[in-house]
Amino acid sequence: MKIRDRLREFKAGMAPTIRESRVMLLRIKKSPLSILGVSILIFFGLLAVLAPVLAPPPFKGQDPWRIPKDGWMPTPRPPGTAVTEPVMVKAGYTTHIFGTAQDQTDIFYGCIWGASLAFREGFQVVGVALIIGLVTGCLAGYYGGIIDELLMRFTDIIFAFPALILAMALVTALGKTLDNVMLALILVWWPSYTRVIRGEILRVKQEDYVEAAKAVGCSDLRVIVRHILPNAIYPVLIVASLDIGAVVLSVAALSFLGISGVPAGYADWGQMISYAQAWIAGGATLTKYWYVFTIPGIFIFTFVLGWNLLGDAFRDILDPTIRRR
Amino acid sequence: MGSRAFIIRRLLLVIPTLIGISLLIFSVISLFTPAQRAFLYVSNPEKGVDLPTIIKQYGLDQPVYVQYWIWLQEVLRGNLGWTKVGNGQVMAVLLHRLPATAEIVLYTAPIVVLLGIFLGIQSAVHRDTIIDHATRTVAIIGWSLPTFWLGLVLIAIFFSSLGWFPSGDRLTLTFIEVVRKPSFMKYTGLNSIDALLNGRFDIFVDAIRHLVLPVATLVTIQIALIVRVMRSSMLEALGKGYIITAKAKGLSKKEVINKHARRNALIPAITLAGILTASMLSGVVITETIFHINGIGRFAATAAREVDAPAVLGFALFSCLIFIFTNLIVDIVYAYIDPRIRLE
Amino acid sequence: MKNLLNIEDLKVNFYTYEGIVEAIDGVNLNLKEGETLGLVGETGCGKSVTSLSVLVLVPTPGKIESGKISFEKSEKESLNLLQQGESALRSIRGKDISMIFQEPRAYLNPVYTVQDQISEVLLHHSKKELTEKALEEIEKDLSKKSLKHFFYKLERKLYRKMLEKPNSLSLKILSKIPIVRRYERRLKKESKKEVVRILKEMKIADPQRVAEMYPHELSGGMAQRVVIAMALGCNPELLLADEPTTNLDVTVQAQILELIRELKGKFGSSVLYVTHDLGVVAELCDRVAVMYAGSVCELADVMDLFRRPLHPYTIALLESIPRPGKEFKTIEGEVPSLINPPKGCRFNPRCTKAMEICLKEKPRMIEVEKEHYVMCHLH
Amino acid sequence: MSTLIEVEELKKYFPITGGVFKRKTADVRAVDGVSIGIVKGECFGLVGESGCGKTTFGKTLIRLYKPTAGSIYFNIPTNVREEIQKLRNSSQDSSRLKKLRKQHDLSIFKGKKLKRLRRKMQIVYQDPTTSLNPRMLVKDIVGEPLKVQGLTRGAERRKRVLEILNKVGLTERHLYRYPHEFSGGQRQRIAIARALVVLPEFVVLDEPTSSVDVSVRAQLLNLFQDLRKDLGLTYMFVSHDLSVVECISDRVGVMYLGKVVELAPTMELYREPLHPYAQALFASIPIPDPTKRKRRAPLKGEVPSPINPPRGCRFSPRCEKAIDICRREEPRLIDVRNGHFVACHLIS
Repeated sequence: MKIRDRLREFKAGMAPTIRESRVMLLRIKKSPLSILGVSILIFFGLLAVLAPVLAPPPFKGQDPWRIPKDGWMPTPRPPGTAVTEPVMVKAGYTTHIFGTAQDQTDIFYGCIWGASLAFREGFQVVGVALIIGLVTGCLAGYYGGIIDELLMRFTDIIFAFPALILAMALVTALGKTLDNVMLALILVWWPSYTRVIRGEILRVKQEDYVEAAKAVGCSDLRVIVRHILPNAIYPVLIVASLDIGAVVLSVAALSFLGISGVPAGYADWGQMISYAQAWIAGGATLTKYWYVFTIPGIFIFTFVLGWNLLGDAFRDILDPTIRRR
Repeated sequence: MGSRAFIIRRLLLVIPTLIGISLLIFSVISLFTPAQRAFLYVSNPEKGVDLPTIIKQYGLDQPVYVQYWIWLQEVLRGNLGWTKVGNGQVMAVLLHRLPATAEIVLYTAPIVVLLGIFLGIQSAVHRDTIIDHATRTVAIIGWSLPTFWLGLVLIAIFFSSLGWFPSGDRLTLTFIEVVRKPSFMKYTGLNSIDALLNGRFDIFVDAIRHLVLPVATLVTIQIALIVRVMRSSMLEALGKGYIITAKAKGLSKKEVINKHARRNALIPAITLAGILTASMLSGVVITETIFHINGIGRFAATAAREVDAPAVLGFALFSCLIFIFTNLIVDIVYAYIDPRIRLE
Repeated sequence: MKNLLNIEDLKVNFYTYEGIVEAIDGVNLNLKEGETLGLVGETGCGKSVTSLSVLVLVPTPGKIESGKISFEKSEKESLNLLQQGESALRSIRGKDISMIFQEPRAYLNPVYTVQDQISEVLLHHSKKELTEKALEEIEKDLSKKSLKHFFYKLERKLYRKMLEKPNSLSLKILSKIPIVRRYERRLKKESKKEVVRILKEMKIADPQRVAEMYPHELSGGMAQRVVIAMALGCNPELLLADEPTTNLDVTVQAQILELIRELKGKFGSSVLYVTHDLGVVAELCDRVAVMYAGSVCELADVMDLFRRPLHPYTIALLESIPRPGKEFKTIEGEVPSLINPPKGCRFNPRCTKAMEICLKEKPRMIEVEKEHYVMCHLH
Repeated sequence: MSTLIEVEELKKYFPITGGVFKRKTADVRAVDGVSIGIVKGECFGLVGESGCGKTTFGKTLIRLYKPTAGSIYFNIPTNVREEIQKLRNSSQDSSRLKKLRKQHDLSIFKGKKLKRLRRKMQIVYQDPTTSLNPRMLVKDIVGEPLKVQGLTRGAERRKRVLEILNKVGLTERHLYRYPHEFSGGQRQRIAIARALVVLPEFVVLDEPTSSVDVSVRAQLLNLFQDLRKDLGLTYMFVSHDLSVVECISDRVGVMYLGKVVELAPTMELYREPLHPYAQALFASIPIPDPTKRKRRAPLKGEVPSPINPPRGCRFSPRCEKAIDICRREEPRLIDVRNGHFVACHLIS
């Protein structure tokens, strides 16, 4: 085939995809919550990508997630305080926009760099868990029998543990590092995907088009990849998008409990709030020191909210039974 | 399958699950250092910890399956090891601290379940109206909030700024003294209930005042899920044919919703209620830590920070058992509510 | 004969994501007392929506835009159903007009027994009759010597009150109190007797046992009998049957059709029978209304319609019935989308006799011959 | 007239699990010993009520299900068939029989052989909305059999796809569309194209017209007739719609509870059904002619469960003419009149 023909073929092949996406976009447009969700995530995506520009690390060659400190005073200072540390001034900082936390760590810097850390945590945990879940879910759902029974009993066992508690136990055993926290969360999380995918596959498997595919001689692999998965994957993706928020919350919770493995003074939203605890429990009113925990809290909250809104909106959009005005 | 066979099958399934859980916990154990592991078998370190003796006695130098067997026997005997953090036997410490946690769950669970079901139904019935949007927005916000942050914010507002509620502990100091006295009968270990039984209304009020913030925190976080499930199952039920039948019979909207839709929609919500107890234990860990309540959750959190293996594992095992037990009850209830399951 | 039901210019729209579906666009039809009117048409022509409109139960996102549905409730009383309040409608639904459906099992509530569901209608619409019967029973018990004499007297008092002031506050309160509530048992017992009696009328072999069953334990044919029992429980004037035999097997269908025919005679109800099966229409109905794309295009006596159809669509529909030895005659094209329906007569794109005016103007329903109405520019 | 498919004592049971350990407790005897032959080029109609096993039989025939017992021979030379028959009757030299069966009996085919078989036998499903993958383009749906079977590639494949689409009344502009963009009738045409693109010899039509409306149904039936002539196909038309079957089939079999109770040329069967069940079934069809309205006593009771079919003749509990032997002994399907088979004690 000539390249020109191929191009034409490609164009024709893309047309329906574009058509479908247009319908999707139209529906997204009609749901204000999903627009909000998408904008929040775009905002955080930009923060993560533009972090080196928005908050350039003052010390070259150092870990950029380590929050720069401005002096050694223990008490936090409110937003708008002038920067005194020469290295930071040199890097272009004039004021602490969000103030400083205890030990003079800059809150603004921590919040900005926290975004990329949150994305990393969410994507890594959910991504790996999703892959494991896909493979096991396909095996269990498509072949059934003893594999299915064993896998389901295993997921039962994992489900019997409250997620955070099992993750806690695993991190305690593995050692407190961020990688171990993520590993523990993956171990805790994948069975839920196995379950969802299995259920979806069991549903799709009964459809006539799957049998029709077998009737023309498709191999099992082809049946799964071409016929079952494309029709089974969407509910799983919705769950996954909701879970990215949940993962970030879990890591933050572990951070808060002091078992996250994130080094002290790191740009981790959960840890920033955790350290702020002392300034509230100590009897400080909301008007004093509010910035220490409120600002990182709002960052975590909005980030998670973004994913939840997205997942929720997609659930409505993709659900063909829900057709509304 | 008759309902009897269903329940027997459900009971029998508990056995492999329990074995699996023990295996899983044991494999987590083998991740620990030998010294940490040894503490799993200690029942009182004050008598002196002699590592070589323990290793010998509990076969820690033996093959894995022997170790597992010995460990399992110890667990079945109720010996979960010694905790440095709690300074006692894990089992004893857990039981001692359980009432504090139970008290939180006692007030949280009914509110979450009943309010969640109510809001879910309202949201579905008034679909796409302001009630629906408001409920869903509040639920999704609640779900996106970090538990610990919400707790801190509530403390900052209601304790630090307004001074309405205490920031932590279970009782005011003076009352703790009262409660400790032998004249104060401890029936349940739950302060609020014991206070009522002892006729001390002031202590009851105080205990409730201490519970408001932790319970509010947990409810806000947990309610979202049940609202969401109830809403969607209610919407599903409302779209079913039998709803049209009910309307065609001439029943009022209230009767249609309360009698025909709700009962069907409740079935998935009941399942969820069981699962919620499990996630509530996760929430309890954080809530207790924030509000300084000496329940099993805070104990576990401290233990995890201090790498106190027996305590963490004991707590994990404990919460597992609670989960299995509640789920079993839920399943049995379920088998009686849904006539279809009895015949499957 | 008198009209029992008269539908005039009914319009129903569905507001969907894709746009406004003009599902029903000017339906005109009348149903005479005591007759069976067949409403035939293909999928999506609006025949089910028409029958739901009669009960004013069009599901969301549908909305009745305009029109008039008048129902002769009694000799003197003629109601426009679309202008009735909710409570007035509720007293009509299930009592004067009731409905049976295509998937009987989906239209029965899975968590209640057959008896619960049938007695619900009875308790709702004929509580008075049941209370009277219960009172008779109490009197019978009173005449016998018994230790419970005192309780029976109390019961009698309560039931008399139920007859006189069924909505009094004290009764409402009593019916909420757990143990006191037991006095309602006798009422329930009466309703159960009634349920068994009705089930027997449906030719169910073992009505006692069936009354205790849950819907999922019933076969399709049995479930349909239960639904019919529920519909006929209060002797309605009008029975709306929305494809009640479509998913049943032919032999079961024959049983149900026979049952409907027989019960119609016994209960004296009129029937609006919605179906796509011309065979069933020919077997069962006195008159037929043919629907296409949201409006009735022809309405006539069943003999007339099959012998001399006038509307091009009816002609084509009758010709497309497979007959052995002949080639299948087809109607070219497909049923149009109702989001942007064709202008003028909605059948014009598929009509072989379409004229210019058909593209521009929607034809009106006219009486071409006596009792033979057609909506076509040709006539 | 030569036989294309010969089915012998075909059985398909589906296990039911239950009890505490989810052990197999019983079988649903969907197809329970069916022996028929299908003639090359004919349209064989199979009618019966839901749950009688007609769809299962069709799907087992083309090996979508693995038969529990029985043999299926597809287009084998006459001498081989005769040899098999002889060997079976003589009940000796079983190794030779085994070898022959392995070679020709497609009820025990596996792997590659089964895959090759898929080119010869195809199926069209009842409801095209569920039988077409909603996330595949028409081009891929129709092209897939060619791809999977490794028959053609590239431009050649496109040409074949277009050819077959034209045959079923679709055009090039439909290639790049998803199934949901079509109407019900057009979707069924896509499904037909998918089945026919590999140029099979035998097609099972599983209620292909029951999900479409009357006006579209006639279009599809005409299409089936044309395609049969054009491509020299053999059909098995499974349906519960007796009037459609009457118009399209050459011979018709009536199934009841997993068994064929009567089998005859269409005209003969519809004129004079012999089996009591067939009689009741045909009498139940509403005739679309109000002048022929008649009152009749419908068949009593309901179809018994295929898990535990009645002893003897399966129709005996509902049969008004049943005699003693009917309840004891299962009647065999016998040729009573030159190709008119009936399984009833009263007839034979």
